[in-house]
Amino acid sequence: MSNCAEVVIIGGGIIGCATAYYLAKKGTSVIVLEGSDHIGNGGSSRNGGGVRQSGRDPRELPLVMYGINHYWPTLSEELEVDCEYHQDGNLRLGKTEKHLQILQGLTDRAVAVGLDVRMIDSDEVRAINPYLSEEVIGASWCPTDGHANPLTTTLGYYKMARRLGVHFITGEKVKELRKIKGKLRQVITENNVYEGETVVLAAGLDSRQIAATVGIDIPMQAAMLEALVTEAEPHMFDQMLGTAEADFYGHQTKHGSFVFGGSSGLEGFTKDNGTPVTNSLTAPCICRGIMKYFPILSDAKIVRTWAGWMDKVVDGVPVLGNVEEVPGLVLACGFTGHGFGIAPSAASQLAELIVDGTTHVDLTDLRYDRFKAKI
Amino acid sequence: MKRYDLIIVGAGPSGLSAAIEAARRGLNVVVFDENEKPGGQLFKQIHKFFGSKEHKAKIRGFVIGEQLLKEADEAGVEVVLNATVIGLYQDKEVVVRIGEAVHHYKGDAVIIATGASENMVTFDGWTLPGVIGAGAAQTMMNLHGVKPGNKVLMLGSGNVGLVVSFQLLQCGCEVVALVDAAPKVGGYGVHAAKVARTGVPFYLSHTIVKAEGEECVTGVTIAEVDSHFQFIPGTEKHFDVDTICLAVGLSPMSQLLKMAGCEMEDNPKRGGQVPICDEYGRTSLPGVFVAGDVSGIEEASSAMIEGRMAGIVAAEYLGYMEKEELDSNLVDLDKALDGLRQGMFAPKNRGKDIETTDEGIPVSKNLLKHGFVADDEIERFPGVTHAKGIHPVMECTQNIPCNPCQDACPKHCIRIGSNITALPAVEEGSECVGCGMCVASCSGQAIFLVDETYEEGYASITIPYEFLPLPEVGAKGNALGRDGKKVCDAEVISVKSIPAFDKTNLLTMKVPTEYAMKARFYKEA
Amino acid sequence: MNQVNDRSRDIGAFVPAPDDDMIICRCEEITKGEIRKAVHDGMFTMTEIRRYLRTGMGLCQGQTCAKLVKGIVARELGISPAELEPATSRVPMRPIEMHIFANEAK
Amino acid sequence: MESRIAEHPILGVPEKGKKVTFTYNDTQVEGYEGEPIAAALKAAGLMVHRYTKKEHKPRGIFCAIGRCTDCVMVVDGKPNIRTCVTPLKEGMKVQTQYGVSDKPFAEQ
Repeated sequence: MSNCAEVVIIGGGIIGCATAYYLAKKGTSVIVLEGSDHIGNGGSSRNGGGVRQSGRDPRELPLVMYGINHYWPTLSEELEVDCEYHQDGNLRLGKTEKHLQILQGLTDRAVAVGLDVRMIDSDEVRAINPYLSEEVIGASWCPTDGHANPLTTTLGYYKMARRLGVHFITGEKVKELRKIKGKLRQVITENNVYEGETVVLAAGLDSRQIAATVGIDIPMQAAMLEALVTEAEPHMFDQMLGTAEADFYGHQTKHGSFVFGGSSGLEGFTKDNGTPVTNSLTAPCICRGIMKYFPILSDAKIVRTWAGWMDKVVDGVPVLGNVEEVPGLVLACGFTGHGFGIAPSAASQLAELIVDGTTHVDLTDLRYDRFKAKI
Repeated sequence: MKRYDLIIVGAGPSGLSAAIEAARRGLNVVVFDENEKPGGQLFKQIHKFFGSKEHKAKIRGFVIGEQLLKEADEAGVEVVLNATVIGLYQDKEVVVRIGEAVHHYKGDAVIIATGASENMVTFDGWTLPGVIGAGAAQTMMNLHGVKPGNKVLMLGSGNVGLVVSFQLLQCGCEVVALVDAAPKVGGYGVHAAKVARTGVPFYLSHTIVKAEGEECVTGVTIAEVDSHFQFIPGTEKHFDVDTICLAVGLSPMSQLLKMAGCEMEDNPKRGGQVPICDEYGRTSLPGVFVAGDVSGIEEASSAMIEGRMAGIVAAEYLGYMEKEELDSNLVDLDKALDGLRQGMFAPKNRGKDIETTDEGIPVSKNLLKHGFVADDEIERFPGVTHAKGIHPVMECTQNIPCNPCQDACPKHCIRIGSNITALPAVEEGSECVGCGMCVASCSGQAIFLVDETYEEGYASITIPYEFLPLPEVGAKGNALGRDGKKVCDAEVISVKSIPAFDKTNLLTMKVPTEYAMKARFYKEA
Repeated sequence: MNQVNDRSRDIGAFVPAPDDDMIICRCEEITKGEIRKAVHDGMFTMTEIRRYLRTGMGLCQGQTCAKLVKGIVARELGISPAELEPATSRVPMRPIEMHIFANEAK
Repeated sequence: MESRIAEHPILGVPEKGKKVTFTYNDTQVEGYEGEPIAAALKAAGLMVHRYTKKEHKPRGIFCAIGRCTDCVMVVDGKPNIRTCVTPLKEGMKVQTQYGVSDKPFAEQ
């Protein structure tokens, strides 16, 4: 196998796999290097499956809306796998007046950029989801949001990209990027050197360290997120859920199980022992959070809990696109814990950027050169 | 957070043994077990154990379980039952579900003694109700007093398959066949022989083609396999059964260790995914130890010694014992463990073809193929001799670590010697008084008392008999050969049940003299 | 590079087998054929198979089928089962009701 | 055929709790308090605990020690109860589980 391709992608998560897929569809040769032994082993397989527009920063909203209009509805057929995409709306729940204020703020910002989202009262909330507790007094409602299965979607992109001839190599940790005659060209791993006209850096949290080898610093840090899943339950509802308090989020899957993520408040300071491991205090806390909203689930059995690192950027939106100082480098990282829903459009736009030089959605606000001091 | 010196996960033979040793050295020890009853699998083991005195040989498994519990109690061990360890987190934090709450505990040391889980095989219909694990059969009959089925086919001729088949017979089930894809019986020959002589046919180089039935098992088809384990067309055999029992090996239940970040390896010799550890159970995580099947599949006897080792190693780790004391303690335990790991079935011999015993005697091919030693093979073993009057006949034909018979005879008629795996031989010049202690003490039920001159034209044969109903003196029935087939008529002339025999009844039958070395079981006509 | 890391490695074409409809993962009812096909779709590790098909993600968390799945995947890849790392074990070891998990003893 | 062991040659007469009655779907079944639900069902000759979600195939006791979860049923209205490790109580309502429900598939 050749170590050269038109594009070398660092990172075999959903961003790397999907970018590889869209590039290969355009006839571009691609090598994907994944540091771990498994495809999609970072946030791609650890997130809550939200395909959301509501609650997002206006800078990334056009990109995710583009994906929801152009990619998600047909993704299962395209990837020949059940992505379990449901577009049945997102409820962001509030229990106090303060919550409702937070939700109102988010709603106002989204409406300003053209998203169909509105505040609803407790009766309307329960009309949409009759299982919610009496504590819920209102919510924001975005009917075009939804959720999907991150595992099958990520691996579906991988499968199709591989089928189109993309070379994937796992267990290949990138140590260094190297410019040749002023242009980024080489990707150096423990035992190999790969070469490409373009290098896409989609390595999640590891991106910062890798970019640093060509003098680029992406202001992001790790934060731990934890999630859990229940046994299968009879079908109850199809909406994606979140809360103003951000104490849990999640949905019921096609399988019948409930996937919920949440927080104990300790995750920003979790001990980093090299692997994302769960904290013994978090899952119980998530359970308590869920039960406040869904007392009906108190007998549902938890079968699995897990943790994942999120690549949290200082301003909360991803870093996408070219980097002027390093020709040949394309950044695709810093998704800050909400990269799954936006992945299809982000990846397709990067593929357009690399092959055509232009994109359907303007990525200017997401470029690396946006970071500035506050005054 | 509540902290213990030592938290042990699993109250089976290794976990309890570890707890006892550690608590005796002054450690504050707690043992968590998810089951309602402690003892792990010991309480389902109703046969007498192999080994020597130090391994608690000739004591039945459930009795050993009771002894361990008593010792643990006396040593001050806290055993918490119905306590499911749901996770082993960083910093040796153990989270346990007890009742309606989860509890967080930390241990300065942790011993994982979670044992093993059963392997499974797939065949058409393997998900039907009525297809069960051998462990399930043991649980139902020996713990809950419910027969697992009426007509049972056993798949697997390892010790578990053989022992459970015998237990099925003991609780009144019919075992229609014992089947194994391997060409040779995998477990101890003595276990196979006691099953075969009751009339259970062995089908080696056979496996299950399909389980039949719509709602539950109503039958099974087996067929012969070639050396690549492919079915040979035309060799199918059908049995009407309501239960298919699977005994196809065990895998270490090591998930907690992997979860905690222990270095693991896939080691087929140890039965699967095991922690990388030293001979005393020290894993790659400081203060986390393992003992018993979780670190490699063996027997309960070795699990108990491994547990004791891990217990004292943990004691030394926490400063409750000096290094010198530890080393001297380990010498005896090393020796005891080494004793169990000798002989034909030693871990080092797994997968090897052994043609002769240590004594240079060709092994019985028939035993390996059909589960019993053929009449023309038996005489070559040292335990099988002819003598005037009553004398023991020891049909122990493989080198296994076991010697209770040597100590059982008050007249010292039986000699094994210092090598625990040597075949038992009759001590020349000794005189058998026919007390039957050797018959009752033999964990393999391989010793018989034979008197070829019992009566004119008749011999008497005393056999171990652990079935109900117990035949009455004077009953007339059939004498079965080692193959379980009728060899002649027999009359019961004595049935002895004394406490010293520990529920192994001694049934003596009278058969025509020419069958003295052939008849080995009694069945009502 | 170990044998599983090169995802372009030639493992031949998928050949249907008579026992492809045999259930392997009892909890999630995943068949042997589905597992074999997934390997040909590029799922070369136990973790990927699990995430793609849900084998071992049911109530028993793979306690029954893990070894069986491993054997099938290894055979399809033409490698020894020992080369395949099992999927990560996760808390809780046994299913636990939400209200109990939520109830931490003081 | 009676599948309770009246007397065992090694273990003697099984120790049992008091006799209780519970319902299995619509029928009254007897068992002993404290024994696993699965043991009582087995003793009564009842083999099928549930029908699977995808293929609607029957399942029953498999491991009997709470690991394989094949024996789950709807007990007192709660689905996915491991009957092999759940002690029987007087008046328990034990129902066949269809997928994750007590309703037969046709009614789901």
